[in-house]
Amino acid sequence: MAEEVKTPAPPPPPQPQPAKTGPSGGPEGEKKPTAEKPAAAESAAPAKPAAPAGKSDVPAKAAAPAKPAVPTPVPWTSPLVEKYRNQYGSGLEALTYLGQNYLSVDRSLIPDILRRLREDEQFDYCVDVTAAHYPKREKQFDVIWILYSFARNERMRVKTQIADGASIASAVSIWPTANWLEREVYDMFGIRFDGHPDLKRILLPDGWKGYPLRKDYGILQQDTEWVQINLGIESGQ
Amino acid sequence: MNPALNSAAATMNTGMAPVATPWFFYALAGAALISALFVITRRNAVHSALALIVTLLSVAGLYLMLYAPFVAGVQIIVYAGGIMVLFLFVIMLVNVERSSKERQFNRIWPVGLAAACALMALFVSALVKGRALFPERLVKLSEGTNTQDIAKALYGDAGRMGQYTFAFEIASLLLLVAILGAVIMTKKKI
Amino acid sequence: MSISEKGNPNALANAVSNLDLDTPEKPYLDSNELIINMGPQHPATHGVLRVILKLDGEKVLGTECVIGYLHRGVEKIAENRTYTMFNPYVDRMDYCAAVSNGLGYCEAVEKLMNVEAPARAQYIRVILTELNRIASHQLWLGTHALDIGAMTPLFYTFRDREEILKIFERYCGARLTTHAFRIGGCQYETYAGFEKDVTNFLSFFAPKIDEYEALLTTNRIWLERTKNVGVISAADAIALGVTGPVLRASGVKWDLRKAQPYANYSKFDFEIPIGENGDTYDRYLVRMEEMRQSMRIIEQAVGGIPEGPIMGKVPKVIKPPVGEIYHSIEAPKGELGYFIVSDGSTQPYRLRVRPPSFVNLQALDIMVRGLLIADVVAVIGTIDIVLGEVDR
Amino acid sequence: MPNFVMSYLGSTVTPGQAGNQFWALMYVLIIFAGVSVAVMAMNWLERKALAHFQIRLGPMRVGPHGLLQPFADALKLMLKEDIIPTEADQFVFWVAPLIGLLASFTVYTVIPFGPSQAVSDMNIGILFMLGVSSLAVLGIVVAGWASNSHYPLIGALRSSAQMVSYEVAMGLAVVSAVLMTSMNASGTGTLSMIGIVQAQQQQGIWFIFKFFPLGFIAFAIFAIAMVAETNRAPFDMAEAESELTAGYHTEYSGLRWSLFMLAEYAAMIAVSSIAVTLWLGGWMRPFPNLLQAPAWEFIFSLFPGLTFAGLAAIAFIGTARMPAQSFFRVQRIGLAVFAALLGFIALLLLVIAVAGRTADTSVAARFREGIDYVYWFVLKVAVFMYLFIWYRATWPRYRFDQLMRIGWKVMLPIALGVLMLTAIVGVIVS
Repeated sequence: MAEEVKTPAPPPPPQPQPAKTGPSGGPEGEKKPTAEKPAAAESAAPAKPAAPAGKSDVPAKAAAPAKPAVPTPVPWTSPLVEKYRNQYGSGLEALTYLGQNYLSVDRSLIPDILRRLREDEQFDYCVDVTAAHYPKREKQFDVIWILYSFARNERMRVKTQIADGASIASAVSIWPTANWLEREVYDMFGIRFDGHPDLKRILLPDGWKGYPLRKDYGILQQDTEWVQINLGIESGQ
Repeated sequence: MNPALNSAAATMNTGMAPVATPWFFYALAGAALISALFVITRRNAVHSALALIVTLLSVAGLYLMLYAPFVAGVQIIVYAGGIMVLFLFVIMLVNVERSSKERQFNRIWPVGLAAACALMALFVSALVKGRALFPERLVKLSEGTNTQDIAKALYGDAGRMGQYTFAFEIASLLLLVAILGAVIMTKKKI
Repeated sequence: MSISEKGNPNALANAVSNLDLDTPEKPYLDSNELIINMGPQHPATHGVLRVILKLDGEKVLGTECVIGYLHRGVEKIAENRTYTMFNPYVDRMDYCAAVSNGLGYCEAVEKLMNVEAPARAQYIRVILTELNRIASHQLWLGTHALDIGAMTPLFYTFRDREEILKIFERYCGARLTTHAFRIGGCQYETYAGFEKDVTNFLSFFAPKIDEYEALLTTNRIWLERTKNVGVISAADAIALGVTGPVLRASGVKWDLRKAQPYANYSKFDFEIPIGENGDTYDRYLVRMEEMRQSMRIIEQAVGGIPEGPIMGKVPKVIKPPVGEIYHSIEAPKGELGYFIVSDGSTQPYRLRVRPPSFVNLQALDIMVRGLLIADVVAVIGTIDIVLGEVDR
Repeated sequence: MPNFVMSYLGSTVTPGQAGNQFWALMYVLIIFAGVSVAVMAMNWLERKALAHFQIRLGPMRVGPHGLLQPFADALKLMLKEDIIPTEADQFVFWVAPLIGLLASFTVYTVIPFGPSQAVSDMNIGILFMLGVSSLAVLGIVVAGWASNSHYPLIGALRSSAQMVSYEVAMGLAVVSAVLMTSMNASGTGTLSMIGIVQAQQQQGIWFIFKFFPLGFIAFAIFAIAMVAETNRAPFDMAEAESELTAGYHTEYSGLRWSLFMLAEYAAMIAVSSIAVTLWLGGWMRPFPNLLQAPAWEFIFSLFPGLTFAGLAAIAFIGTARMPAQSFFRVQRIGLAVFAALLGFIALLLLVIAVAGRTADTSVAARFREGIDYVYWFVLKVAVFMYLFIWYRATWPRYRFDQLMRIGWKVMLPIALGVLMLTAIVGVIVS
């Protein structure tokens, strides 16, 4: 059902095109953390002492006056990261940006890491599951879990990249709240979650064609066929 | 002053004004019969139930004509108001479409007809042969004390047991048992 | 699945067959289960929520929410608007608490750009946001009470909410979708007499809360209708990601204003009310107390507004550096988060809104199972959803 | 003809008992018109009173202070398209509102507005009232079923269960009042509505105060049950709009819908009349036994006129307080005319009260008496009607299971206990 992703290739009206030029910068921006990581490790000295201590935004504010300095992600060091790095090795990267920590994780490690974060590290509250689309990249999608731990009063994000058409393990068995959130990701991006109890569209009608939050889905694009059939509007708008 | 009206006003103080005209009787009896026929011929159960209500109300009217207002009132409150509501309560949940496709009468309807005819014959013969049992003309019963008369018959009067006290008590005991039984049957655990 | 599933009544049975309903014991009398379609046009669904109920008599065996009737693609719109242009759109999500939405968005972008609003702007933001929290709770109380059958509180709360809306109107010209804040501060200076209006409102409103409570808090029928109805345990609430008053009523003392202070909430002294049982009544009490606490915050803030500029040093063209940020605030309904990915251009590359109503609504199913239809109405009311935010 | 008309006016019994079919018909017409007007007035009053409870103004546009609103509503409802859903059972859908309407209007035949101000006095009056008013539920049940829709069906199920269960407690409360009628020398009671009021007169006490807490408890049970019986807040489960959109009449519109409303309000007045008759002394003025002197009689007979004079005064004040703008001119004139009308009625009543002061047998005296009876009866009923509005403004709605629990587990045992205690106390006392 999800495999007809490229359907809207001809119809996109001219308008979204300029918007699409934006995304060309996107992949860069996204690759930057990975590419710059070694560089950041040595260069981002001023922000570094604050980073491990600060999950709050106080250090970020302190850094604010330094106007020209564009903040860059710096490695995130903490016992938690050490533990996981020892275990999983190269499959994961821990970074801090503007005082917010995140783990970039290989897709294969996802179910394992999420479960361990929930069970061992008390990240018991799944704030959000979402995704972002980078059409120029080989692995087109970022899937992002935003987690929070009540016990540690700490937020973190887990990110992974997956290719179009690939599926990823569902987190519903770990956090029931992921149910609707994953459905929304599926609805908007067409990313399938394995093991989801009831993966179907949530905000859009069930027969809708296309996944609107993909970058190749123009802002004026609409499923005219669905509108014609179900709403009886001839023009399809 | 109109003397006729005065006399009418005078009679009403002493007894019951004659309302029991044959027309009322035929109208009520006809309504009862026709609606009773509807009860068994309608395919839709709710229509049957509504027809049954009309039957019951007509019969209540007949009771009134027989100077038995208490029985008429009880007929309305218990049968038309209470039991029929519960009937409808159940019937409403029945699948109307299915029931309307089912056969209206089952195969033994000739037997039923024969039984009905036999009963009819019995009534007619009783009416004809037992003519002597019936009074010559309408007896004027006191409508005003009807309720009290029933109370005396059921509960007795001035320390004496009434004619039907025992039967009445047995009947109420039976109903009590029925209520308890219904409670036990519907409750999963007590 | 057929194309015409949504909007087609015949799809009802189909949709319900997907409900995973655990009916442990067979019913004694084998009666047909009734499937009822509540909404999308139903007085108690607060908009266009559609709940498909599977009933045994009046007992709810399971529910399925069908949402999306108000979906406007806010996240897609954001990708095609500049940061400044998108600012008014956020007001249209939770239109009952537009100020909170604006605060969350502005703060998220500010954080992404690494700037901070000046102190005076922060104070104004806190005052308006807390006023909005009161207004949102008032709206909730009125409609919730109306759902349970009490007509009168609705009019009382609307009367008093009017005073708040008047302050908004005088401040920025709008009553509902205020668009009160700008990235980097506030656009408008407070009008002359703003402080006086706010303090007048505080003294006006304090006895009004008691009036609401006099109508409801100890009302026998209200107690019977709300106590032990729609119970959700703390563990369930956390597992389902429920936030806001619903979570606090289950006994979790967690409020983003305290846990991870934003704006300058750390400067104010206030309590986080929590409940014990996680039932509808506790949620009612928590929200009533929150209104009082909001008044405390406003009182402190309005007394201490510093002088100074109201806009921070923000460039004319807002162009955050490449990166991503998640920022969340305590909206009246729960945690409202914005996840923004910037590619260095003037438009967000990806903007995700984490709506509290959407996530909280997910808890409806476990809250109403085994209850009656009337309780479904009460529970929908007590979750306090705004469909504009659920569907975005 | 004048003779024919006049012959009855001096009579002291109901036209039904007198066998005077002309006057019986007249009474039926008067009551029908009166109840219809009362329902309209109740409609206006409810909207106004509710609005003032809720810091609103209520209807203000149609006529001065919205006085013509009920007429506008009635007109609108009559002109509205009468929609019958395709899937509905046409005949039953059509007949359902009539059942309720017939039932709630039929009970008025035995309601005693005065010792002779009733269509008829029946030996089984109260039984007849309970029986016929219990038929009203049939209309609701059948309407819910015939609509062929889920919400009406649930509304109908709720309402039938509710009305049948509350009838039980209601009936027991009524029986305990009927039992009190037999606490006299002869030891025989009565079911007749007029007889019940006369029994209170003879015993010199309203039954609400008899055997003090007992009469009051029975009355309270009836007062609660009658709210449930008429499907009014806080027991308006059958039409709970936030749960079932409109319950059993969801699919109804226009005239047919208005018949349901008419039936509901008529039923409210009817059950209030039962309560007044059984416990509050029916048509009797306050303290008929203590303040027996002719002077007192005269003073109390001034009350109807004074009430109308008061209403007229309120209307005049309202006229004076209207803003002096040309926009309000028509309204101002309308209200002034209304006030004048009220004032005229007040004058008429006062004249009758004065004229009928002395002569015992004159038609004027009979008239005065009749007006007194009807006035006090209506006043007592009006208190109940106000309570109905008050309940609606104040309380949330009960849940269905709670309602049934109260009906069966609280009200029924209490009603039974009160009945037994009344019997025991009655035997001990007499």
